[in-house]
Amino acid sequence: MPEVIVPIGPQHPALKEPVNFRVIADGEKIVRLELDISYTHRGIEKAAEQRTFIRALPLLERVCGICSHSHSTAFAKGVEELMQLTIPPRAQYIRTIIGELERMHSHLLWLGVAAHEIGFNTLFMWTWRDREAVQDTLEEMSGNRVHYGMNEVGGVRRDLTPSQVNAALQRLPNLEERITKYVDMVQNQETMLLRFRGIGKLTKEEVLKYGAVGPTARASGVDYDIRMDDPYLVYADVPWNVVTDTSGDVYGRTRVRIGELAESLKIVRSCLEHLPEGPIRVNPPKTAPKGEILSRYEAPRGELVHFIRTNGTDRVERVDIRTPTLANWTSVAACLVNQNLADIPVIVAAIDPCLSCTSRITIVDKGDGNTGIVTWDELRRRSRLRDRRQEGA
Amino acid sequence: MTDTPLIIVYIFLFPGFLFLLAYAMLFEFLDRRIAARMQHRVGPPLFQPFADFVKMLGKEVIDPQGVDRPVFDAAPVIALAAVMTAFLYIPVVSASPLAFQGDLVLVLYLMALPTIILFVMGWLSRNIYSAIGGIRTVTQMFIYEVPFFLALLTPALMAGTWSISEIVSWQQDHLWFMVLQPIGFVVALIGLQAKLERTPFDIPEAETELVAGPWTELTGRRLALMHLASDVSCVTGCALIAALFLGGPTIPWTIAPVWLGWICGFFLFLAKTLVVLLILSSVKVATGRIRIDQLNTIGWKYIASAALVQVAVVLVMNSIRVGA
Amino acid sequence: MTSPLTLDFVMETMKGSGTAEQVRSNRIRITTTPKRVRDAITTSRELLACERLITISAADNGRTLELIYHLTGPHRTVISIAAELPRDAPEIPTVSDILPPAGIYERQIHDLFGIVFAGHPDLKRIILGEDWPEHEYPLRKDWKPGPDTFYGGIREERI
Amino acid sequence: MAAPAASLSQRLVNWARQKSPWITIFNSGGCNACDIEIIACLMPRFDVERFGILSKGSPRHADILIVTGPVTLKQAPRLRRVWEQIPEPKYVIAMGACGADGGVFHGLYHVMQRVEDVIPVDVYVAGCPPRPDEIINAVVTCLNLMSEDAAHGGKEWRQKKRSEFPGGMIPSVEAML
Repeated sequence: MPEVIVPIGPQHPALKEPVNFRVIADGEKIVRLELDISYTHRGIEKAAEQRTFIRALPLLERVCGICSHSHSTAFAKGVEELMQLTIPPRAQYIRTIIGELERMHSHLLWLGVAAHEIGFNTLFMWTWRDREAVQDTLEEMSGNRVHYGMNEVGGVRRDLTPSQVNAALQRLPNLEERITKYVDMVQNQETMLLRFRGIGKLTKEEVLKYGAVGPTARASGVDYDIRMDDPYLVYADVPWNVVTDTSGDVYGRTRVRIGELAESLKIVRSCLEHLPEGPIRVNPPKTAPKGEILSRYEAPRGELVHFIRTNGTDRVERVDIRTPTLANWTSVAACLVNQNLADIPVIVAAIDPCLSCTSRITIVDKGDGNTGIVTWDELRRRSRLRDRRQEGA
Repeated sequence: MTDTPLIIVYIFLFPGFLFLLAYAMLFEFLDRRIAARMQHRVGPPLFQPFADFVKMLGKEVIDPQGVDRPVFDAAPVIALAAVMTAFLYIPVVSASPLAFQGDLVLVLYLMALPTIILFVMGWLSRNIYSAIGGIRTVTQMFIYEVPFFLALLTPALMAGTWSISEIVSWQQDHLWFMVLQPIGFVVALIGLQAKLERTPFDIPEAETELVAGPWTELTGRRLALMHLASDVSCVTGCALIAALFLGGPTIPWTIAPVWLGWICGFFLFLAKTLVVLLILSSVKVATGRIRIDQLNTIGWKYIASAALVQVAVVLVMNSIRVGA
Repeated sequence: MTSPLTLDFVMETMKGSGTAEQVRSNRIRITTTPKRVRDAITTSRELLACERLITISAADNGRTLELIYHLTGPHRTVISIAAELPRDAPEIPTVSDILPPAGIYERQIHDLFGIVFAGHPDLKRIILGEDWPEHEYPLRKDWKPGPDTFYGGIREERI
Repeated sequence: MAAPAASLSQRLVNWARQKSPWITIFNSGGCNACDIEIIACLMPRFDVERFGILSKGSPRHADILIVTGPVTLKQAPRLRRVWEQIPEPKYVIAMGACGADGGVFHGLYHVMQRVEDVIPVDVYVAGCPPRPDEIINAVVTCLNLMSEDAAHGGKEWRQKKRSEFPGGMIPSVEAML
């Protein structure tokens, strides 16, 4: 079967966002993959440099639709630290609540899309139906289903009234029961196991070598979680633990994400119950002193990093956003070689790509995953080498 | 029932084409409604398949560059014609007047035609997605066709005739084949699910990998006819399995006026085909899609061997009965 | 190695490649020259068990272009290795062979800042459109977009 | 402009077009919030399948193209190609603030603000992102437009009407009133 070049995307039903795969497949086996993702590059960093802090937040929130609160919290947290400004505890609790609710709706969304990738539409419908409960809570608290606009340099813009708090608390038990249902459904649903187990396997060393982050890394036993490593907001004094798995394939990532779903629910419940009284924002100084900081935040997809540099004016001199999906693309390319054509959407969906975050890179995958065009037969030799190694191992 | 005007009415009007088209659209409505209700949704209204069909007819027909139009136009019509004629040999009211020895083989052949035509459409439309979709259609066909045929021919073996109507009448005074040959019944259901390319086996039309498989380049009336052909083949398949395994439209005790017997037979036929559809739809909702190589291993390892076991059992039972 | 690194331990192991300072509880910043960045990273990978590259951030402070490599490991301390490059011919050896994800970040920085990474296997156009003019590096301070586009500030004439 | 007496078959086709509008989503570089809201329309709570709306993968099968996000420079040619692939009675909905004039990304160096510059747009939806019920309302408005155009025989009368207004700034959906 001669090599067939299959262009998938940028307009493709499997990918909710524009990414272009040029897959060179030998029959059903993938030999080579070129990934071009920069369709959603809009030049946000240049625009952020021209805007004051107040106006930069709405822009930075719209880097990505699903993890919008992550971006605005990472930015606000970084600028506040540069200004040596501590925000009131109530504001920190509210930010954590919204952040964890966003993680819940993002993981439920992912679980549905992953099931849709393998054609299992029932789970797609069920998970998104439960996600609506989380969306209602978010809409009550912040007024918008997606871009919440809760953050501001110096605190939070809207307070949580007691009625909102116990309305949210009433929805949690039903969600909890649904999550336990999904846990056992993923474990013994025959076709899901067939399509998820053993696909896109990453060992612990490969994860560290390719720099994978978030649930993708935690599924192979690497326990990097910024909320535990570099605790910010109230994660230090709320009881929760990092969810890891050892199987390292798409099945492991599914279990990690559902585990994190349950953890987030626990965090939200304890935050809602111990919401301290007090003001919700502090008036920030007009300008930020000269300095730079690496503000790290655990977004639903992994470790989000904002490198913020200020130069004493009321604007930011430089914002360098490195999104979690950008770090995951190398590991995707590495574990896609020698897989089946039918597995591309499942493996790509496994890292839960948020392309509007990434909008960065094209990588040409080779056998061992570092970038660069390589001659055709050298690639063949590498993949055969890799097969022999796998047989040997 | 042999004089020609009645036969013409039989072919074109009642259990023939007009009824078949209406029943096919009802089937698609029921299928989508059952799937929606199981997914906690409301599902489309009754006239939805008809509205889709008419809208697709009204759309502009786009020919991909470099495709030869006549074949691309003729293929859906052939597929639809093949499957509709197959329905004529399946007893609907009672024994079908057109029955002859060997109409079971003819029906199986006509049912296989749309899959091949889908491959031809995929290959013709010069689009990488449809080409790969077409190849997958044919590879899937090789996998499920053998067990499907075996499962459907074992009732003929036991009943000793090759005509569907006679198998149905044989079942009247014996047990149903679903009871006599349970393995054959299950294998036939799996085969039909694969032939109709429904979810556990809708690999060629995998919406998430290849855009729409062989269906990608179909627009306008071609899409309408091909969509109708797949609906009609769903009806024909369900009716075939209902006839062969669930005893078809006959009642054990005879009712005095003949036309009352026909009406009861007709309702029995409706009930049994709807039962088969219910089974297929619930399987479609409850499973995800499996990969083509997994289907290959499952298909040949389990389904084909199950069919062979069934044939062996039937041969043994035949020899005992013939011997005793 | 899971206890956070202390400043003097890092100073002692990295004494060859520049000055280190404690920016925050678990952040240590080392400023070196572009030539010594590569071996600073290799020593930190072996001796300080920094197994993971968080990111490479680039900034233009008007005078020079700065590159900061952020690394971390099981000790959960972030080691940032900074280097300054001249504006006219920014050139630095690549680290994508030691750290595979670096290949991605370097190609992005090359596109937006024009920093050439010597030895990078494939420094192709990455994030800008195919029809973006060559040698136009949008994120540099001296780059201004076309007259008709203003990017987000309040339009001057509409104050 | 009295509508010509539509023949029975024309009325049937118009009825069918009203009852089964199939949509396809094209993300022209947005922040994928609008895409998620469109998919939320297909889900059990909003469930557009009861109106006959299906989301089709291939542009060949679709009637309504929903464009989300500001058109980035790289996505513009592809948006144009997808629009041309859709068979004739086709309509375009530009989603959210980004579709109207680039939204919060107005003026960024890698963005062509208006969807209008690339393909003719029929319905605009306000909101960032618009709520699912606003999206359903947009599709219904599109259906009203469809019946309007069927009554006047094709879309030309609307373009002509738009050019009669000075500055061409009539609300593109006065049929909705």
